[in-house]
Amino acid sequence: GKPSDGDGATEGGGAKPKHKIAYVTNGIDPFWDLCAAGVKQAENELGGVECEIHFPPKGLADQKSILETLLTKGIKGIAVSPIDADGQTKFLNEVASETVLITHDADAPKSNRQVYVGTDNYKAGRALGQLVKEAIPDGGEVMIFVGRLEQLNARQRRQGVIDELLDRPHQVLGQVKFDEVAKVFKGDKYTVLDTRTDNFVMDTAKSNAEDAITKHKDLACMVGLFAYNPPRCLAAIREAGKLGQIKVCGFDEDDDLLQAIKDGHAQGTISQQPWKYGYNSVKVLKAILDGDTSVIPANKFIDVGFKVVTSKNIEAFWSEKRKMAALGAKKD
Amino acid sequence: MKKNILGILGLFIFIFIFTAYYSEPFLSAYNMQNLIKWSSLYAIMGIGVAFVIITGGIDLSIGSVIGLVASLMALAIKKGWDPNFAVVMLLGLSLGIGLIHGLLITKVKLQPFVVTLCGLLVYRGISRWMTDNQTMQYPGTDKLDSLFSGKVLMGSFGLPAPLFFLIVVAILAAIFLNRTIWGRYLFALGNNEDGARYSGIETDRLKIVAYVICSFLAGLSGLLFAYELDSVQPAQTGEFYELYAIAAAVLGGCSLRGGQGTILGVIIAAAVIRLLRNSINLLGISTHLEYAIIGMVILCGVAADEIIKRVMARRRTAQVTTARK
Amino acid sequence: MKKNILGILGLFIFIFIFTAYYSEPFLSAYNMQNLIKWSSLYAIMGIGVAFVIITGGIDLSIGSVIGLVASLMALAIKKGWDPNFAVVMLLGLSLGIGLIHGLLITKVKLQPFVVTLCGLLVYRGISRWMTDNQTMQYPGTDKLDSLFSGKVLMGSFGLPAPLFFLIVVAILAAIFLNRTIWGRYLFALGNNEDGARYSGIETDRLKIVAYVICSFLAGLSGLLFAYELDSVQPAQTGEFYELYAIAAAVLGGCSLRGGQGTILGVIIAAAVIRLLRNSINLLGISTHLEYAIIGMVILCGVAADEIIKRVMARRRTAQVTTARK
Amino acid sequence: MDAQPSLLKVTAIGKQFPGVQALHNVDLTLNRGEVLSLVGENGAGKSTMMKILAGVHTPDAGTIELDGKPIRANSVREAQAHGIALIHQELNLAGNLDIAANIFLGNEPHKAGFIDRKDIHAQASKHLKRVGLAFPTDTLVADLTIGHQQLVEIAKALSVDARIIIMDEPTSSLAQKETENLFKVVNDLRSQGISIIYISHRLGEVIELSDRVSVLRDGENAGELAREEISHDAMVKLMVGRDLSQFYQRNATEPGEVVIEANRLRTSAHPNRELSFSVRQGEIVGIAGLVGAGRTELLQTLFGITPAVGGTLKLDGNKILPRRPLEAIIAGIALAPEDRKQHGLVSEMSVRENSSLPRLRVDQKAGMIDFSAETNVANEAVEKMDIKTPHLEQVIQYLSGGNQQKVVLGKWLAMNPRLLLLDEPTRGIDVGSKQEIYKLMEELAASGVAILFVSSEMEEVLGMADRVLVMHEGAITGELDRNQLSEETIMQLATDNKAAA
Ligand SMILES: Nc1ncnc2c1ncn2[C@@H]1O[C@H](COP(=O)(O)OP(=O)(O)OP(=O)(O)O)[C@@H](O)[C@H]1O
Ligand SMILES: Nc1ncnc2c1ncn2[C@@H]1O[C@H](COP(=O)(O)OP(=O)(O)OP(=O)(O)O)[C@@H](O)[C@H]1O
Ligand SMILES: [Mg+2]
Ligand SMILES: [Mg+2]
Repeated sequence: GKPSDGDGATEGGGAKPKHKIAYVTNGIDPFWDLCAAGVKQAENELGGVECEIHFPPKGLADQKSILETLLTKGIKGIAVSPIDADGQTKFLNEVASETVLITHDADAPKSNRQVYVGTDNYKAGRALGQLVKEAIPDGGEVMIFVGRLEQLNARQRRQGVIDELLDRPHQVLGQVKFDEVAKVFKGDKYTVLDTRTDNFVMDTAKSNAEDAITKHKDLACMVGLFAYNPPRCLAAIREAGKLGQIKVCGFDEDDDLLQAIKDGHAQGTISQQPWKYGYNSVKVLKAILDGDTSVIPANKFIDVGFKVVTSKNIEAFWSEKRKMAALGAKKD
Repeated sequence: MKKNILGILGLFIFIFIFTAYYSEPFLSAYNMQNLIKWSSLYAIMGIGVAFVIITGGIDLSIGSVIGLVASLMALAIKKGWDPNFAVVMLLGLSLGIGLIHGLLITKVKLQPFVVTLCGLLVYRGISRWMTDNQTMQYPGTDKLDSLFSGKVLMGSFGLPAPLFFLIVVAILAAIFLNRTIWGRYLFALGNNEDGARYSGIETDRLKIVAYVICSFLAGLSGLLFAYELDSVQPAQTGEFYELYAIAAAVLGGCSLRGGQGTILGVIIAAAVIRLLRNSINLLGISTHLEYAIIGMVILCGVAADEIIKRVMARRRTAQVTTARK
Repeated sequence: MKKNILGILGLFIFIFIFTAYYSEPFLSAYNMQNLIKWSSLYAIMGIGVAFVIITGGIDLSIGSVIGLVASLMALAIKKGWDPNFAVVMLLGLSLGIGLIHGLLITKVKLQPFVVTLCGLLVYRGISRWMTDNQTMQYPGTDKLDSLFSGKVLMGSFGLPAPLFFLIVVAILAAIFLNRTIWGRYLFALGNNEDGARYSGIETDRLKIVAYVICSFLAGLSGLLFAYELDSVQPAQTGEFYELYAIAAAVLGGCSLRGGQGTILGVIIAAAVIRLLRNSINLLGISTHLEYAIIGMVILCGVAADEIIKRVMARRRTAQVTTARK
Repeated sequence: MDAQPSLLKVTAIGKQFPGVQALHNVDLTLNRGEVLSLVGENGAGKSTMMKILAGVHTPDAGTIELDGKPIRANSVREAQAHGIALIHQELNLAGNLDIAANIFLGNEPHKAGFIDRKDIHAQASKHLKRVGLAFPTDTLVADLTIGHQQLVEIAKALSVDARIIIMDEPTSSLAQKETENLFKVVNDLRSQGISIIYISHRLGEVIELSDRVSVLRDGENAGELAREEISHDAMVKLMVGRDLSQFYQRNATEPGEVVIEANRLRTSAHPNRELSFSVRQGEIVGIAGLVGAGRTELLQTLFGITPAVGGTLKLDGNKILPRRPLEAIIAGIALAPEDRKQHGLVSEMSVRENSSLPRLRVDQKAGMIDFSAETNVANEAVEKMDIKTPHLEQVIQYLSGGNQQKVVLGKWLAMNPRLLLLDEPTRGIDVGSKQEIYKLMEELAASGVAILFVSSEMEEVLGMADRVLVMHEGAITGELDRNQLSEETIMQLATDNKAAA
């Protein structure tokens, strides 16, 4: 049934029963553990909610059956990162009819989700492009590394980087036109050579970076779009003896990358501050369940923003991340 | 050839009752519908691979065939093909894949493991390449959607479409295996290929048939999964499914040495695997442990089965001894 | 036992020359170092599984063992264990895993495919659960880092550490297989287990040894990969590696029917697989096609090998007939 | 009798397998330098007893004494250490290894585990010479024919310095010449004081070799015969518990039309040899020859297992050249193969399923199995062939060899073949069953079936064939009518000694 506003309040005496909600990711990834930290933070700080966290191991089918089970359990609110928003719309509507549904990380704009907690990955990509420009102000060859390009956020980021480097006009999120993969984009100063995927296989991620260094003698900057990509690029550069010669710009907040930023081996990274996803998702869900719909903005998009991390703000950022990581690793 | 399915049935009943006892919503109509749906999907794959396993072979490419079919279906719709035509073509393609496997195994005499391992890599690669690794959907094909993933209401209980596919597949498969001469031939050749050949069985042809059936059912599963999930990730859809399918077949009583297996056993085993996942989620066990639990249950199931078989054999010996006295 | 490795060597040389011709930087020291490094890592896994395959078995759990060892190593460092002690313990754990596999296969008489498939699931689950699925690194263990992933300079050319591990492993393995009685027993039992047993060979014990060697080398690979990648994703590290290891073993001339295989062949085959990936990247072929190309090359390699073998056998028969006259 | 204790004394051995009590209270003694033959029907427990001595099986009850001291042979190695070597009934070589490696398998001369290769090859060639096998020691065993593999097995047993050598049907795949060679070896060993336990269903060999005969029946002792008591009839009586006529003699009838006619047929094993022959209705034609003469290959070619590479074949005047067994079967040809376990049966299927296998296709209803027809076929086979099985659902591997062979024959008789090919039809089969099979061949011939059979057993060829084709290295070197048949002529032709023939 539909969640009623006064669900717990009607029970007199004792502690108010907690809202049972769930936070569902799109897979298993360290990124999600930081999000989970935010979830726990919110649970502790806000009180009145109890959140279970699910990492679907292998794709869409697992995510779907997890959501089904949550409905079976009668969970009151769900925050999900849809793997394929378009394809899942129908099912998400089914979920939304049974419970309070919000999306995080990736949106399903056509569905009846109440709100989307996320970042503008295209904008983040452009910010990343900015970092590249700072890293190699005189221009040069740039290569992009990513796990899988089938993910919308990966493509948006990539497009942001390319558009920024080629000084193209800004595109609007949701209507971004994507460039072909197997193509070289030559701008005035910057050339975007290629995008290599590794399918989340770590050794492939590293050997892709190595082979790029081998192939392109004049490679000036390597851009890693998923958390594990920049450290692999750095390792390859280090082994090639080209530290500092080839710049690295990254996404997310892998410790190796942060160290490299601190040491001056990498230019910087774009952090989505994943814990904010977790924190905000729980906060919004709790508010809605408590009957407070004012948290939902008109455009149904809560932008948690992103942070550009460079050597300037690395210390502060890293200590925050450490704090959150410790929270995420804590077993209940 | 008669194989007791009591063990696996007992396991199913045990986990079922256990979960029902500890999780109140487990028995809700909604959950049962889902359980039936996923079990049916897994069972169809499992039945396919059971055919191959009965011949003493193996098929590791199932997951990639599922991914390929799901990807190409989306691609066909995107290119504006007639969806029904696409379905027919893709089922045809699955048959073709099975045929190629069968020919490589029987005529070039490559090992099934190798052929289908390469298939696993190749079909996945082709899916990614042809779709440019784009996630895709199945827009504007509502009829197919309700065919492959609709529900048939029985009162308030909605029977999921995959169940009906499973029923048809299972009945046909069981009849084929147990009532037709070809089924008998399959068991015979799985048991002793030379012996079967010397009895006038066209072993090569039958093996090819087994691989064709397996790939066909994988292709059918591909369509069912596609419409169940309404979306396909070319690099991911179907990944690992071959292992679940093989696990279901083995847990369901098929011997990888060939010559043994029942359809009912495979169906129950597929249901056990899905039931376990359902149970893990409902009981709130860490999802990180999911794999470990499934692995342990399969292992214990198979080990228990083996030990029971041995005890039974010993008991038979004891009977003989008594009879002699 | 003598197995021609000419086919796979030819394939290697062909791809090597082809890539060198079309990609100028291919022959650069940096690229060669990388190629050697990755090939060594894959070859060590491949050698491990070759032992098991020679006995007629299979090990699907390699990738998960790699993931487990890499995860636990990081965990141990995090918990402040002495890193060297941790290394010893983890290699011991790998031995233990192999022992369990071997015992389940020989004593409980479960099928290798089933045991190690369950292992694949269980160890992966344990990795995720014990580490709470955190990505982890290996801080403060520089000595181990240079041991497992350092370079030894030969002039300007840095020989990667895994190469030395490979050399040691390969020499020991080759001696074991070809010069010692136990190696001969492995081949014999892989071909005809009963026959070997009737000759007084303790087949069970030897099989266990094979699984122990395999898991041990997987564990060693786990450490090498861990330090090569400087980080571990418990859910992902090592995933799919068993398939590459098996592919290398099979392409290198091990028959899954048992009784056949050479260490050199496996090493070359592992190098072929890595060379292919290197080549795909350097020639700028879409990474989407990677799987498809690797799969096709393995398939063609194995098919060509089979056909050559058949032609040779026919020729040998002719010779035997002639010799008798 | 003897003051000295006998070399080996086995008392009250019992052994059961799932579903079978293989041995019950069996006693056995063996003296030094003695050849003890062990005879008994199929499934009497001979091999089981020997496997116990060789440490392959552990007995459930009983004691084994060697030199008067009780021993326990819990493993093959221990048995070998006691000086006991066993030549197994089934071939147990590793085909992927060469001859030398096989001879020394489990017994390699080694230093700290490292194999001494030179020594192995040098010694192996010595042992090969002894058994009369002239192959290089680095020949792969998989490349040898069954008969040659059998010789390697024998060489292997000789390679260990055994005091007791057990030979479990060593001649089942050997022809006359190899057999004679083996007898020389046996006599040699005996004169060196080595004791031998010899198992064979060829009673002629037993009479020729044995110092003493011990008989097993249904897993129990059935009696013993001293040297002077040994005779065909005496052994048979103890084995089967009743008298059997001396030896089956064929009553030839006038043959009818030509059923099969081969004209310059060439098989793939010997593509340079042309084979021409014919078999007529009601005729029983034997094929004799040494091991590897190409007899099996010929039958397999006729049956479509390995298609002919040239020449023509006519069945009832119609040209056929079967490329697959099914084609041969449809044409009316049936083959009871040499290797029963590997080719003749589906060992984990029941008597019913085995005996109906080829027939299913004929009785099918649109692909559906006609279960009642199937049961009829099986019942008929069991009745007609007098197959001893508790019920139709008995798994065939639990039947004795003779009964298994009867199922093989039964499944083909259900097909009413025009031409019946029998490859070593009585290989490893006891006298009782042999007689029945001979009788059956006779009946079939009388009903108009043409029979072509391969046999390495001279008595069988002489006793059963109306006409004999003798083969040598893939060619037919002679054709003998019944009145020309004699052991010498066959041997001359089989060794291609034209001058003498
Ligand atoms: N490993 C086994 N498992 C089960 N039953 C067995 C096994 N080995 C032998 N038997 C059974 O034990 C009985 C004795 O068999 P055994 O092989 O000793 O007979 P045998 O006298 O050697 O016969 P043959 O003349 O056919 O070789 C038979 O009924 C046989 O089916
Ligand atoms: N399995 C095999 N592998 C290789 N060559 C074989 C095989 N079987 C038969 N041959 C070849 O075919 C020739 C004829 O062998 P075949 O078995 O037909 O002889 P045979 O006279 O029936 O001997 P046997 O009495 O051993 O059955 C042999 O010389 C051998 O070269
Ligand atoms: Mg015997
Ligand atoms: Mg023969």
